[in-house]
Amino acid sequence: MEKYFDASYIWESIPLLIPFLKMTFMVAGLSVLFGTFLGFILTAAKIGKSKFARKVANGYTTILRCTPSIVLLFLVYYGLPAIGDRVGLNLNNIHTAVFVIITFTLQFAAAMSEVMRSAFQSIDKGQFEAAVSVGLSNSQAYRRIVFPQAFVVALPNFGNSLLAVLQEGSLAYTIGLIDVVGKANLIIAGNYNAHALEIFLALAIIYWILSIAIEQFFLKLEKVFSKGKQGLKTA
Amino acid sequence: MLEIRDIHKSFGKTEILKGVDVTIDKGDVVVILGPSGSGKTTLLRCINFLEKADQGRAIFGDIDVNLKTASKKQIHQIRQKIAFVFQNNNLFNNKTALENVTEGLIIGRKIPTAEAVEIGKKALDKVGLSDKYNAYPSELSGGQQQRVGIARAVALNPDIILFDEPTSALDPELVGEVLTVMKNIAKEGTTMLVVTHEMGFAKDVANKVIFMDGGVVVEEGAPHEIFVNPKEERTQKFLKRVLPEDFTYHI
Amino acid sequence: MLEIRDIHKSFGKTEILKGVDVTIDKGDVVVILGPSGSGKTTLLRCINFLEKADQGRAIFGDIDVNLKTASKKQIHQIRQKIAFVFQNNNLFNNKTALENVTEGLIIGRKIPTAEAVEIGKKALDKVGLSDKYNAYPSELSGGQQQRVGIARAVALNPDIILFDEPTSALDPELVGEVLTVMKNIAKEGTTMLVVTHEMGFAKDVANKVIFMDGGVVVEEGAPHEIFVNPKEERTQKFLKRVLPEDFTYHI
Amino acid sequence: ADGNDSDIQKVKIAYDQASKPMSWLDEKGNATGYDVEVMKLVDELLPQYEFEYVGTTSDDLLVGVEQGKYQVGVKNAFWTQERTEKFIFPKEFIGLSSAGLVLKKENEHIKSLSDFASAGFSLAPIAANNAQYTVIDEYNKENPGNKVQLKAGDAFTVDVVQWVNEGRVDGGVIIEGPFEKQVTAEDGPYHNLADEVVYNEFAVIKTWPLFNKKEQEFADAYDQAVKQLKEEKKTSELSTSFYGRDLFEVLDAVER
Amino acid sequence: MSEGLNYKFLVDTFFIALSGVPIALFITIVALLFALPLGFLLALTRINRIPVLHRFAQVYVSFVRGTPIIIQIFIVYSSVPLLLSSLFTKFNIGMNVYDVNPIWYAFIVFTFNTTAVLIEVFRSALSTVNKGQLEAAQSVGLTNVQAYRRIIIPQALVVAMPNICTATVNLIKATSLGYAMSLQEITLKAKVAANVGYNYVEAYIDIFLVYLLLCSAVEFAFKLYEKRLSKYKPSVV
Ligand SMILES: Nc1ncnc2c1ncn2[C@@H]1O[C@H](COP(=O)(O)OP(=O)(O)OP(=O)(O)O)[C@@H](O)[C@H]1O
Ligand SMILES: Nc1ncnc2c1ncn2[C@@H]1O[C@H](COP(=O)(O)OP(=O)(O)OP(=O)(O)O)[C@@H](O)[C@H]1O
Ligand SMILES: [Mg+2]
Ligand SMILES: [Mg+2]
Repeated sequence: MEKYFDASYIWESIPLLIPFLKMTFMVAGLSVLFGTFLGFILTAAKIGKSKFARKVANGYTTILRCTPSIVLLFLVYYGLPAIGDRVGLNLNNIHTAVFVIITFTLQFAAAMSEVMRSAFQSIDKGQFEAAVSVGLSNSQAYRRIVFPQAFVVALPNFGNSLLAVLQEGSLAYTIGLIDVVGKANLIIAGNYNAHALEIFLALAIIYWILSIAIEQFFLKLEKVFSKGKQGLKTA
Repeated sequence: MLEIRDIHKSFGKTEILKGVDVTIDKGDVVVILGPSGSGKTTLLRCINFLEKADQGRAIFGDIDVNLKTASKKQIHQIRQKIAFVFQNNNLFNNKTALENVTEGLIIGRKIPTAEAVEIGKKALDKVGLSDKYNAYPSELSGGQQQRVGIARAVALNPDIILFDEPTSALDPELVGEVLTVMKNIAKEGTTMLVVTHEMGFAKDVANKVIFMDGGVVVEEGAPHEIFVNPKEERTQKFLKRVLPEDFTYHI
Repeated sequence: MLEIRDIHKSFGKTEILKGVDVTIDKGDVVVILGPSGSGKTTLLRCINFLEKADQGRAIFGDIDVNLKTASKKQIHQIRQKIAFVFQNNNLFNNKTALENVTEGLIIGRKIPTAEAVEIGKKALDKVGLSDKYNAYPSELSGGQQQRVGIARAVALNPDIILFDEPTSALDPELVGEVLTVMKNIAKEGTTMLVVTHEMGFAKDVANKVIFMDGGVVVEEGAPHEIFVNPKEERTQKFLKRVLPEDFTYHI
Repeated sequence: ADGNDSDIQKVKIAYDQASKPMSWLDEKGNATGYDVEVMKLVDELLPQYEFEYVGTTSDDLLVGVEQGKYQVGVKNAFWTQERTEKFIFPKEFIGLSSAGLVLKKENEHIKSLSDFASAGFSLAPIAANNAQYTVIDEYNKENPGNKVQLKAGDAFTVDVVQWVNEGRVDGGVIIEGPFEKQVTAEDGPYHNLADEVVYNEFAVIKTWPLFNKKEQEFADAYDQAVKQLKEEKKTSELSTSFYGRDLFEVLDAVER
Repeated sequence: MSEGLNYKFLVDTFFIALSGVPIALFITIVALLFALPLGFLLALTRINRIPVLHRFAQVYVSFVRGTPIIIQIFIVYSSVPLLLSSLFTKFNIGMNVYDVNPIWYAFIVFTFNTTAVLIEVFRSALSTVNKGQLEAAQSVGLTNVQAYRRIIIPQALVVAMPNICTATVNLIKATSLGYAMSLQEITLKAKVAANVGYNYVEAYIDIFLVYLLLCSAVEFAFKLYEKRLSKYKPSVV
């Protein structure tokens, strides 16, 4: 074991890896941003009156849920330009990151639409009724009473999905986008594939710290926003 | 002041309201009694457009609306005149007691915040919650919550307040405090339409009792008429069941 | 038959039960009254070991256990003799009415299924639910649910049944049906310890009323003594508050 | 390229960014490696083209070149029949690769794939899109009676030298260059294993740049440039500097 | 792509990819088999705050959820054999660690991973079951174990079902990373087939289709089962 394992590789690689978190964050951040927006539209379709829109939104969710991210990434990365080709658009010069962001936006939106739908539906209908009964318009009632409460319910799941995107973003390396996982791969390649375990441990440490930080952040956020909500105790 | 005419409402294939008329004059306290499922809640909700009736008219001073086809504007107009106190109070969980009361004033009525806060505080004072302005619903007892719900309705200074079993979700001991608040409001001349099982309240405060069953008004009249001398067999049976045998028990 | 001696119980730093003694003889129907928070529920739960008391003894015929240090076996032994009817009935949601009743017999007592089913059906018949054997709790009305809860307790043929406000979660109309069932069971000679706010029940059925406040027994005696002539000021005040002003109202 | 008129054509050269020393993205973020450096020299000789180097994985490189995302890909690619259907192989190869087996010292006597196969040894998994996989696969097809146990796997989880030394597998296919830098070199990460594992070459193989099917013209231009570089011994210099050995010396013995 | 899709290859490879389904399912089932009870027990330790175990479960969940699964695969795949073999040498166990089929590593990784997910699923599901249910069971004379088995678990399971379904679907998808351990599953099979003629695009379409079919079938099965389990609930969505 000692022959192969050299902990110094862990500590030396961490500072090399950290700058590449920027790319990880950029991809995750934009995907979350756009994904939330698209997810919102899907949610609206799911709880709206149009049966057709609901079917489409549900179908979309099922398909995306059932597709491994790497497969989706390849379908987007090669599929979009191929489609573009047909209609005479050259999409080959678009930056790789765009395809990655599109992929994770599509995926995040599917997850988000479920998170938001269930959060929305967990808010008692009486809250809305009480709001309109004191003279608020429908949109005021949603904006001021229903959404703020649904937001708190959605927060923990939102946090989970965010962690998932951060991790899945690592697949972007397969199409040449270098984020923190990509950098780890390059370091390993730079060592001629030696000491990969140590580099991956370094990566695991970074991810772990990151996810704990995000978890804590979301707990805080939840606390701040859940004023007035009964502190639920777990059994 | 408010006249409801021939209101019909079905859920799916079952007709819940089969043509109900209600007339309420200014200052009236009308109590609606009736067995579970008779359509009392549905009636109240239709009046406030929380459910859309299938047929019926509401005449409210110079406003005369069709309950089925009312426009958004009409609905808004009517809702401005009517306040609703829910069985389980439905306080806004994300707002303090005071914010609960002022929300409708500031956002719905566009009253300046300072003024709204003053109105809100007065309303809370009236229901004995001067020390709970900043408490969230989860920090209040059931009785206190229901009192905030009443204050929220009162603060809107509506022409009429609808109460849907405002005490039935409360512990027996808390019922008293809410009933007392309601009595005080009634004494001030507020027009009220109250669904309740509290016979004491009906007797003491109401000037009219309506007994509903199976989606129609079976009998209506002054409380002593209904309680002491119900004409309809259904009313007699119901009262017998609701009033405990020992309602007359002396202490 | 059951004697509870000097029971103490604290939650955190607040002492909820400060030395309570209760004696129940065979066939007794004992009603416990008291304001909210006085420790009534806690007392019942300690007797059934749903909470562990900090101190106290339970003497049950020839069993004499320390409520704090009782062994698993002793707890099991006591629970076999005591049945509990919860305020919100706590029926097993995933079992039918009949399964709810037989669960304790078949699994807890190892009674053969056929026999248990027979006992269960009889118990359900007794509370007037012969037609609801296979209904799930969600398919039953509140009053029916509570009756299943009582049948579940009765079927165990316990030495004593503890009731914790069995009617307070019910609609006023449903209260009657449950009280009637309880009265019938009492008439059959079942020993009962009942926490309730139903004064009528206390007066008609109980042969002993205990008034608790602040974690101690303030006063106890026959119902007419307590209701008509309460000695302690606290008792008087409480009764005044709980009994509606118009408790004496004649119909 | 240093041309200055507007006819300059921009081309994208994809390279496998993680296969040092053939091609890789160095710590400073620059593309380098034998294949890349040759392409840089080619660029200098072709004023009408301007090269842009795009680092990626070999999965992406293959699909990307085929699709036209990239005009050329270099990844120490071997020639295979199937590949000629998807890519243009120019006339001139780009370099040479010594492919061999990594073995434990005690198995030094295994000199060829057939020795390896008859010994019944296990082989480290090879990524399915790696031409090494095809080479072994072809050997197996030609020698159905004496097959090497071939398993597809993923490059980045397989550290061949370590696996062999651990005993996880009996042998692995490796290119000489990486082995040199890993084990033989004084500062190699596995220099401590220098006495425990050996590298036995079983073939020197030509490596090729892969051109997109539409890039015949570009491929022809490349041919001319490379031919000149070979004549000038520039490729031999690069071979020595990246692989520690001028593989062009054994060119005559190369079969594929 | 320039020449359009190779439809023959598309069809042939579809069946090749399909032949990877059994192994993907096998791993999924084994992982679930271990992870379900393990996750449940660890969830109990968290709910009841059992001193050491509850901390352990917490750290465990945070690590597994916090790091990409491919890294976990790598760590297990490269370090477990090393640790084992040094243990074996130490205790003179004459067994070759490397004869072990990589599927065992897949079992380990995916069981670990799924357990962490299920701990959280069960924790939230159990907290939705009213405490009164346990008390009522105790009061009719059931032991704790009996109460859990007959009353609590059946109810918690219904609540947990949708999330278990999600976890299962994610698990199936994650087995596609098994290629890193040379597992002959769907993705690897399709990619090896693609390698022959470099038909990667077609292969990815096939992989997509196979997962889509497999996962929607699993989803459907779960929905059916959920319906059956929740027969006591007033309305099934
Ligand atoms: N949204 C709905 N969909 C279908 N049926 C409904 C709906 N709301 C009410 N009902 C049915 O309409 C009938 C009348 O209900 P309603 O709530 O008006 O009765 P109620 O007189 O208020 O009874 P309670 O005293 O129990 O509150 C009931 O049978 C109920 O099941
Ligand atoms: N698990 C607990 N933890 C902390 N405090 C508790 C707990 N259970 C009960 N209490 C407190 O103990 C006191 C007595 O509660 P208990 O439920 O016994 O009162 P009660 O007499 O049954 O009241 P009620 O009539 O409202 O049911 C209350 O102040 C309550 O807040
Ligand atoms: Mg109602
Ligand atoms: Mg209590």
